[in-house]
Amino acid sequence: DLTVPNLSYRTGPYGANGNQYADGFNDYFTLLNERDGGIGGQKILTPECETAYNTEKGVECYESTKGNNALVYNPFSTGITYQLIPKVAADGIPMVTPGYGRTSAKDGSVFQWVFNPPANYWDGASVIVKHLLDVNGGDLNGKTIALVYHNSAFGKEPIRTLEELSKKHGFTLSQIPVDPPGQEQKSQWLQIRREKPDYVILYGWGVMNQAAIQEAANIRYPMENLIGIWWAGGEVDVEPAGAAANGYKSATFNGVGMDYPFYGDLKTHVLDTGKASGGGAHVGKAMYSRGMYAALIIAEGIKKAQELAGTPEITAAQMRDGLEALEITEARMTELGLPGFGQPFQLSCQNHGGSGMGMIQQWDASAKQWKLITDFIQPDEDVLQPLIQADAQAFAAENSIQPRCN
Amino acid sequence: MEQLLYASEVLVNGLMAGVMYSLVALGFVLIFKASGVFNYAQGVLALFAALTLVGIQQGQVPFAHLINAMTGAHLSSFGWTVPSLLAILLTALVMVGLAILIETLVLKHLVGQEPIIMFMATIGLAYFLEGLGDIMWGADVKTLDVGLPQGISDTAEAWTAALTGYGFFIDRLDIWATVIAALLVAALVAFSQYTKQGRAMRAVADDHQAALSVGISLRFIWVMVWSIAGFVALVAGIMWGTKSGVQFSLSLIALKALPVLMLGGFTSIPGAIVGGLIIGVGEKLFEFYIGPMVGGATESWFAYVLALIFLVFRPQGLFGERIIERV
Amino acid sequence: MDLRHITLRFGGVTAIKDISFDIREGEIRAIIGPNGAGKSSMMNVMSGFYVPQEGEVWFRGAKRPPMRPYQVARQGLARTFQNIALFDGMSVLDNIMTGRLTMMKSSLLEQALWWGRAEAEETRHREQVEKIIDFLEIQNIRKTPVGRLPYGLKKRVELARALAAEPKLLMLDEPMAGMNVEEKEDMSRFILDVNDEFGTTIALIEHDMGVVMDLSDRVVVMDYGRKIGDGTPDEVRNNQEVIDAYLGVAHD
Amino acid sequence: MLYREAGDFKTSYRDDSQTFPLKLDRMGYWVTLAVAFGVIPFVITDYWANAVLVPFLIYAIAALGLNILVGFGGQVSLGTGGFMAVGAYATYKLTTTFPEISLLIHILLAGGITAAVGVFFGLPSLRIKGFYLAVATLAAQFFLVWLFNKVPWFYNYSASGQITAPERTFLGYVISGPATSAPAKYLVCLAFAVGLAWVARNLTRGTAGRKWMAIRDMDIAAEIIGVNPLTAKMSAFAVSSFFIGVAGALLFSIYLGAAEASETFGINKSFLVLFMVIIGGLGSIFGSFAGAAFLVVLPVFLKNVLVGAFGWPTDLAAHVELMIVGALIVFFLIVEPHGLAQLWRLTKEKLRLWPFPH
Amino acid sequence: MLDAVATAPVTPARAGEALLEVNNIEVIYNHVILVLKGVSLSVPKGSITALLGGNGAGKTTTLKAVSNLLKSERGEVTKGAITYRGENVTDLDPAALVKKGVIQVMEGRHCFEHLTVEENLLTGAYTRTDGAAAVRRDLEMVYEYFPRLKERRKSQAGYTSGGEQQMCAMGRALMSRPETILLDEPSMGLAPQLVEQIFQIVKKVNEGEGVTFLLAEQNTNVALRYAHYGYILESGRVVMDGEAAALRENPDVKEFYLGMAEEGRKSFRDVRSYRRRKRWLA
Ligand SMILES: Nc1ncnc2c1ncn2[C@@H]1O[C@H](COP(=O)(O)OP(=O)(O)OP(=O)(O)O)[C@@H](O)[C@H]1O
Ligand SMILES: Nc1ncnc2c1ncn2[C@@H]1O[C@H](COP(=O)(O)OP(=O)(O)OP(=O)(O)O)[C@@H](O)[C@H]1O
Ligand SMILES: [Mg+2]
Ligand SMILES: [Mg+2]
Repeated sequence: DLTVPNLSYRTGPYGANGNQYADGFNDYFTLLNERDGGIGGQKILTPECETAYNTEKGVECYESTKGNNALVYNPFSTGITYQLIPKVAADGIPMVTPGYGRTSAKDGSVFQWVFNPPANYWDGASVIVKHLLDVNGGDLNGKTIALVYHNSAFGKEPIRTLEELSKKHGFTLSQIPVDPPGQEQKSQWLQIRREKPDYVILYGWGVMNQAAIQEAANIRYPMENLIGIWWAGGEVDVEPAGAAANGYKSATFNGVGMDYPFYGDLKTHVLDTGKASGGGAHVGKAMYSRGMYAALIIAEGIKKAQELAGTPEITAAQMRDGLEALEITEARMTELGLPGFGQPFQLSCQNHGGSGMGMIQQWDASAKQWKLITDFIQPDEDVLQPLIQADAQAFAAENSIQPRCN
Repeated sequence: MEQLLYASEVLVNGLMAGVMYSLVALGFVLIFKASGVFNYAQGVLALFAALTLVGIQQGQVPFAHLINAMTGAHLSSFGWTVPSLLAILLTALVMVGLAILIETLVLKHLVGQEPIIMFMATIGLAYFLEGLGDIMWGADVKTLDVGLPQGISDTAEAWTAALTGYGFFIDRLDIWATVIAALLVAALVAFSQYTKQGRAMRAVADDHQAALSVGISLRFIWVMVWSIAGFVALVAGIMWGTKSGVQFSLSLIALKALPVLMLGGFTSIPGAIVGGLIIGVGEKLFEFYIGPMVGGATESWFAYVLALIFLVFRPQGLFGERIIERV
Repeated sequence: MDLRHITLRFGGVTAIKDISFDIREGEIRAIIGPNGAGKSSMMNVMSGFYVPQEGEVWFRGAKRPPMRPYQVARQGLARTFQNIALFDGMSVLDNIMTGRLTMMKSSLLEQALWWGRAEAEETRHREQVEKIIDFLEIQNIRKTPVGRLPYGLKKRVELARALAAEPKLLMLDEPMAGMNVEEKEDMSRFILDVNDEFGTTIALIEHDMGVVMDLSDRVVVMDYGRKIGDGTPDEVRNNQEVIDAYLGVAHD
Repeated sequence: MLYREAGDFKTSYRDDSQTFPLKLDRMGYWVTLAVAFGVIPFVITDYWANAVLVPFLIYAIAALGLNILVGFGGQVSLGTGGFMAVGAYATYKLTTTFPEISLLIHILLAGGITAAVGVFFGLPSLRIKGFYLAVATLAAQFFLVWLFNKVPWFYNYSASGQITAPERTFLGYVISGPATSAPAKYLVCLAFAVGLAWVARNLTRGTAGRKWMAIRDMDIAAEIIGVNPLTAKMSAFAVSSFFIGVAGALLFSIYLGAAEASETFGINKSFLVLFMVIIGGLGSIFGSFAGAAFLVVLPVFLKNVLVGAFGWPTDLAAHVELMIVGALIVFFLIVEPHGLAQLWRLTKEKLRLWPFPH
Repeated sequence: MLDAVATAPVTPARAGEALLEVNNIEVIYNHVILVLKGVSLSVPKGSITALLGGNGAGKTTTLKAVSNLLKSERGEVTKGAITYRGENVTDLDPAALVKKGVIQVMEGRHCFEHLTVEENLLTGAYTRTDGAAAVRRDLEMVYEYFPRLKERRKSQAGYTSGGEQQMCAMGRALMSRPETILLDEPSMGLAPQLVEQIFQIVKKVNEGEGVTFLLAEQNTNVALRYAHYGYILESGRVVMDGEAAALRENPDVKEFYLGMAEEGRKSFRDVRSYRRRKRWLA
């Protein structure tokens, strides 16, 4: 058997999101175990450990699970990721952080053990700006964009990128921090009401999203001009505002809804047999889908690693090699029953981050559904790549890491 | 001129935000007045009340998750919805029941202990209720709708626009909050100053032993006060829950209420309101004028610093009872 | 100590109205008066806790500038309190040791490392304190937390704490309240011994007329903030105003 | 009558004021130390170090510090998280600016810096008392965290605002950074904890401790008998913050290896440490350790039992865990409001009397 | 125990049936400190019974055991029973006991600091149900007893002098129109005139309204002058009891509690540390 610890959080301020994500993650592996007998004949175990989104508990979870031949980690928290980056390097266990964590970990030559496919925070920012360019016929000159962000490592991530992009495209960027937890955002939204920015980008998490969307509705800010990062794109974020949230947009790096053949299998093998994590209450929700997608990436990585190692019983080091050789194609996604659900990407020793593409989804309040309104959008690598490199170099210098891959 | 108008808009909204803080602060004041206990669990009480309200309203099966996990059943909902008013009443009853439980299981055994011990006990209680609320009603974000309107008030906007040329933003929910807060405060002040029970409540806060010795039943007073505090928590929970959904973070609004309390005085009901207004206005104006210079998000600490400065001049808060120092 | 024209007001209440009297080196000076007369307030003025609105306090021939109470204590004034003000969480020994705080000189760092002056000083003062403990006959409760002691013993510990400071002027606020005769006798003896052996000047507030008349050299009588009598016990005892305001008819 | 004091006579005041007046206690103490230094380092695993012992020792230091302030000085503070952050960021700035100087010295210096900050935020305590002060110290908590979040200089302008502990060695052993071995982490923390506990003990049995306790028990009377409230309170804040600063420094540099102000040093830290102090016993050094042990070990233990042994879903387990911890806190307060230390003391008193009931 | 008891004239109060009876109780604080070692007493209806004894003898503890206030001090009655009107009240909660008509005035003037004097008095009437008018009447009565309180009625009790607080506590107890008052050291810290006055009031209330008193006192002199019967407590045991008048004549009581030597009252100046052994400890 292979062990993929699931460092989840189902309690605390972000428990509502963590719940869905963890269920998706578990269910995907349950399906593989039930339907295919695991991967390469090996069952995948996903022992859960509650972190409550708390870094210290995260470390405790990591320490308590790593002894049991843990193959790979997905801590689902930027804070915990930062804690674990040095630790996984020391212990030689890979860590996969899809859509969160440290952006510059994309540079595999420095971050040997960390992977963040298929997209990272900076990709997200760039994809959103690209979308705005599209909406505006390719021109954002003279426009103003406000960034409302969670005043933490996560929320501050896109600032550098957006500053670069504003130089490039000639829009004005105004930064509006919100301290977590962020139930009370009156001043921020009054400021927006006065300044009337053309667009507002939301890098929020937890209750901050719900409050922001409600406040935006309160000041009658046009919902379609409010665009969140993918972590501000769950049902839980929009539902409290009810009909007022109609038209709100967010980025996403995976498909939404249940219109995929995959769910048929899930129903027969997992839901109907009563093996669903958390009773199957969240199947098809945005965060559930994302947890499932994270599991998919890891599962594919395992498969690849088994191929390379020539044995189904792989080690963590072999897992890393598998991830570095991972390639997920359009065809493979179709094969998995999830056509178009995720973007095709290929990792390498150098590139631990994939293609970084994202789509834009929009909330339909009457149908209570997210609708995809764009195809995958390619982020602006010209802007991002140098930034990533600079940050990775700095990290390498600080920690005397010798870049590899050459 | 425009700056000034903006500033007054911020000011008005600050006042309103302050009222929302006060709603939470009131619960603290009541319990402090009655027992000298700083009830850390007040925020969680608000969360618990709001969760229960939503649960009752939407006909959720309590402990569904636990039962499902233990027995493999698939319970979730009774399939009915209860009208808002009835649901609020039922929730109030639940809060009374909770008060009785808290009294018999916790407070009764801690008569005469130092305030800090009681404070700790309320923290333990907060933990317990947090876990209980989650187990009972689930950890999801829930939508709370009891029919309170939300969003910009057109009348206020039109009216201010006609007057000044700039339409102010005033949230309808805030207007409601103000009205409700005013009623609550009036009722509570009357209760604590002019009724026998109110007097007994203050007596208990001063000296448990002496109160016992004149035949005041601590148990009754505590049940009563915790019930009222539970009701106030329910009101606060409704307001804040309507604003941003019912979920764990609701309990953290307690942190916004603390500076209000400090400034107004732990023992003063009107203080909770005045403190709220000052804090609301202060932090919004500070964020408006100074925030941009220092990078914003000053609201997390400004209220505390403001209250601290006030306290240095009046150690018992604006309206708090004077701290009697004699030898 | 010389108090000149002291007036003290609290909001609307005038607790002390233009009172002057002096305390001579080495005497026992009693202050008596009905409840609420302002005796304790007077003592608070002397120890610097209340600052009078008017009037001057002279100590050992010099006018006392405005001072915080702890500075007053360092001048050699020590006192006990009407509503016992012991440190409940500490043992009797520690309570008495606090009386000597003003004489402790070792620095925080020395204490942290229990090094240099810290340890020697501790032992030296401990010896002094043990003498006082022996003197007041409280050896057996040395290590008991004072919170648990009965009232009378607390009073005695309080006296010990004040004595430990080796004061020049010792002020006692109702040292015998809540004691029975036997204990009052003990207490009287302690007060007299302190006065005799160390030559300590004593200011005494007490309601037990027997004690006051027997012990004190001179008596001040206060009534609602005013001074209505001042003189030897005998003079005071026979002062009609004092009898009307305070003593009432004697029963014993 | 196994445990007794009869026959254990003291012939000097010096003997009488030692830490463990009873011989049996003294022996227990030396045995504990011997095991802690001589046995555990050889058997410790990563899990035990990282999940239990290292956090226990670090929190014990913080609890000691807070106990000095709350338990001895009577000043309730909820700024612990913020002060720990000062210790952590000070260490980070010092060790990245002067990498050639030993990290251990930096940690002590960080304690000193925290002491200064603590004194500054302690000044209001001269006017403000009780719960007002407690809430007022939250100003320090929130302001400091905001500051470390907002001013890039503190985190050396890193993109995410995180600070990461660089690798540092002591006597050739790596003591900080990802490559640190479990025994090294443990020993560094143990040495600090034991040393600081000794200092705390010295301070609290001497003049400084008496001043603090006098202020705690009755501040007015203390002032009247000659305690200068300014120096007494400020020294309590300084010493307490020093301890807490060191704890923060260790938490960051030895234990976690990376930190972010609002995440790692949030208000929950302040509450957690206060719990430890109260559950352990106000005004007790042993209590600080007991409280820290209780609150570090209990959740880990519960989790292992509920999830590991009973196989409950983690979310249920987490919720039940919250309920159990909450209920236990209340339960302990009811059984013995003066904490685990008092419980221990009472047990000893009973043992002394044993087999007689009174 | 002493023949003085047997020969003393029986006062009317003594003849009344026992209202309150304490039977061989033992009290332990904090699970370890044994304070009362089998105390028994009986308080007849309509009497004034004094509980005398030195510091730490256990007077306060006895009173608290009766009024059930021990629990909040971590003390408990581990043996024996307390009956009131023949009913066992050992485990009643204090409020219920007040409803039965037993109220305690605590030692050390526990007033509600932040309430005004008048509010303090009104809390005394908390358990009463006979209407606001009656309460007002009694308030006036209390003010009549203690005119000083009337002057200070609007000030917070925390700012009144020691004596004023004692009056306030007494007045508060009277406000509940009790049947029995447990009075703990009412004379402590009061001016002689006031002590006399308070005891006068005790007497008046006792005779006029038939209220029963159990009072703990250090001031043996006054106590025995007003009380009908007395118990002397030492180290948690009753060492002597008897009619007040008889106790006053007992040579030991005279010496140790009244401060009289054979030749009359001694001056405090002349007492020396010589101590005669108490006969009952022999
Ligand atoms: N801090 C204060 N604030 C307001 N009033 C005060 C204060 N201290 C004392 N008083 C008032 O001043 C008057 C004198 O009080 P003080 O305590 O000096 O009386 P006393 O002579 O000591 O009486 P007793 O013998 O009863 O102790 C009292 O009426 C009291 O209420
Ligand atoms: N809460 C307590 N915890 C422990 N011991 C106590 C407590 N209260 C009283 N005691 C002890 O019980 C004994 C009797 O005390 P009590 O107060 O009943 O005496 P008392 O006769 O009223 O004395 P006093 O005249 O001084 O008031 C004393 O030795 C005291 O130390
Ligand atoms: Mg006085
Ligand atoms: Mg007593």
